[in-house]
Amino acid sequence: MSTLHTVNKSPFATQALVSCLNHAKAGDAVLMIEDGVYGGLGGTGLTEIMEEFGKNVSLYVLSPDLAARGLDPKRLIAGVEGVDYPGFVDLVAKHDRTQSWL
Amino acid sequence: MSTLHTVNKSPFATQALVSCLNHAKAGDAVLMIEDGVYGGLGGTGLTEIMEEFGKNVSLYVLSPDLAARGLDPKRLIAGVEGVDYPGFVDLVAKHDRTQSWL
Amino acid sequence: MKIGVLVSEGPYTHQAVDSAYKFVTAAIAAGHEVPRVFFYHDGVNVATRLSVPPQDERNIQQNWTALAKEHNVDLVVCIAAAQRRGMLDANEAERQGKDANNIAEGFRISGLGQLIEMGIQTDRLVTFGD
Amino acid sequence: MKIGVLVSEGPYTHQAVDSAYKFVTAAIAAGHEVPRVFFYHDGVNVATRLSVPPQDERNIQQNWTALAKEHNVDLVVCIAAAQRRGMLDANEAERQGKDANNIAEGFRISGLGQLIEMGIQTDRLVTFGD
Amino acid sequence: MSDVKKFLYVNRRAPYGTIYALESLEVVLIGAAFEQDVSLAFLDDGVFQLTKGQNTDGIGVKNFSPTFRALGDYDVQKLFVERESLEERGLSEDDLIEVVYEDEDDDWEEKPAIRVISRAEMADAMADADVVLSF
Amino acid sequence: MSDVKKFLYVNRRAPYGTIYALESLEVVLIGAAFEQDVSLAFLDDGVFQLTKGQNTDGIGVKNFSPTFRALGDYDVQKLFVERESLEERGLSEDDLIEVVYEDEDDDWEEKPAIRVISRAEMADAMADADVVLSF
Repeated sequence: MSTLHTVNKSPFATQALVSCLNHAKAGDAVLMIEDGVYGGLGGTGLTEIMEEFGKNVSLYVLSPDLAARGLDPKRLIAGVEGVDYPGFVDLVAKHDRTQSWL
Repeated sequence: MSTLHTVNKSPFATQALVSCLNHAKAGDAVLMIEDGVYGGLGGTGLTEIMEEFGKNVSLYVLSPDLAARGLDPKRLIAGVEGVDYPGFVDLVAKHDRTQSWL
Repeated sequence: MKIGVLVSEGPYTHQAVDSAYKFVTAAIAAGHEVPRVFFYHDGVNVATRLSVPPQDERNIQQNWTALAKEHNVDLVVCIAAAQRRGMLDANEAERQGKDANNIAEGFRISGLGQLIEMGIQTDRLVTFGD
Repeated sequence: MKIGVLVSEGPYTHQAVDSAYKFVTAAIAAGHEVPRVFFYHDGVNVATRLSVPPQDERNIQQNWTALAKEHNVDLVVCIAAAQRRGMLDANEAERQGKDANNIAEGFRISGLGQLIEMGIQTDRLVTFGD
Repeated sequence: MSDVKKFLYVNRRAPYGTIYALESLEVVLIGAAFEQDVSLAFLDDGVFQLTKGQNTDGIGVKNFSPTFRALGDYDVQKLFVERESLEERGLSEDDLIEVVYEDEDDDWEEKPAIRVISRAEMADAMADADVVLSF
Repeated sequence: MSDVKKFLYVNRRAPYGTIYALESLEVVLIGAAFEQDVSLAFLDDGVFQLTKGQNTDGIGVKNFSPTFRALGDYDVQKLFVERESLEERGLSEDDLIEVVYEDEDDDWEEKPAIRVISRAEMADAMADADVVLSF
């Protein structure tokens, strides 16, 4: 049993991503969508904490949202994987429940 | 010349209050309204930083918003003053411009 | 798999409803069933047929109406949230004594029970909001 | 003193428009002039005459309409923001080929120039948003 | 899949600044009729929804805080409140309203519905749900 | 009060997730006709509005980033971008689009409109404005 968490807020603007990560369990997945994709950026004050969480939780960004915002996938923290909408759907199906951190 | 800044977000949810305080100048006033009133609460991780900013900037909360949220004025950080809507209007008139941190 | 979708924000202002549309389209293309999309909070505003977006922008309401028709998706607008925000169909307008209505084809107004029922009857529930 | 007010969020969902109403009422009571309130972004949704809030809640649109009438406040709804969100008056509905309109008495639809003009002609501008 | 699903209503936002808290409660009240297993979670700013002494006379918005006290009558028995969220906000359980329910398995004794739990326990409660509704 | 006021448009939000960035730009374009002294401020997540290479094909939302480049034609000459906000987000000036205007006082030479400034200078720019519009 595992959960897909979605986060659609910038971690520089709100606490949603941090709160999500603080409640995610080993084996869960966190998908960052919309303004949430900024959470996948490397070279920020959050990078270290994200890498730490990434050891237990699978981290994803929605690639179309990343591209919309002009961010090259090369900027992503190591271990953060890009998925498209079909990949989003697969993640929903694969995990037992989806929880949105609004 | 001085500015009245208004903040209507909880400092536990967003970065608006911190960003406002980082841009306020000595002699400015910061009025916390709506969910912003939580910024006036003492005994939190933010209390110390608020007390520090309070040395240069006048800090206010909108009392009707504080009462709505069930918070006793005794909970406010020392130096944070409650004002009602007429007080809000006076602050707008007294300062040269109003800037909203949304 | 049956996937239910909850949309909590209004059109154009938040990306939520655009993300939901893309997600539902992809889910159906992948062979899943999306029996219902429930519009709550400002999400009810998606259902207005009176919007006139700029010509070079997407028409959110029309996209949903077309999707619902093509794939038999039940688009439910919460009645309580809709009443607060001025979203009415012809029946509701008459019942409330209002002189106009604004709900587009393909959307229907119903109660919050439809949201709970969606939670019970689907395998997954995905929320798009703010 | 002349104070202009900008409202950026819709009714019931955000407290912003309630705060704006309280503020404008207090400003006028204190002897200031509030010549105009400009509704932008989801703020345009405040102007709908079709809302039916629960009986034990405030009626936001009616409060503004009454305030405008009593104190001669110009309530301006941004036309570009309103078109996206499905807010139309009778003229706009006819021009756009829509079969209904929903703007309440006391509100008028106009351009963003009215916001800039308000900034130029008032001594203070206060924004209520999200 | 069993006939009864575990519904978890997650409340992370403060009251009155936005309508989410109120409209979340409206779903809970309607949902109570469906005889599912219902829990409410209050974390982050959501804990502010349960503060005592709310008085909205000065803001012209309806005070819906008394409605929480009626939840027991709707057979809603589990309101989980996260301890860390309270502490970060300078609050304790004493600052919260009381919500009780009558326990039919214990001679209808009145019991508190609010349970202050740790962040780890909150994560467990989330992972235990079949359907998570976020407000 | 002079005939010309200093208007400052403050942009603190990322593009696309919400409409504020686009609708802010629409105000700037209309406002340009009023011959006021116009400045735009980008800080916090607002700096993300100016990133190069935005491609919205995959999300079905219009890409309005090219419109920024047209600002010079509207005689908007001051786009202040906060250095600290860029750095906190792992960005530098090289990641931003170019916006130029023609300087009528310098033989119509093309000059960059984007000026990366410190947080303290941003505070000064805010304190210098007559009218602050926040998006």
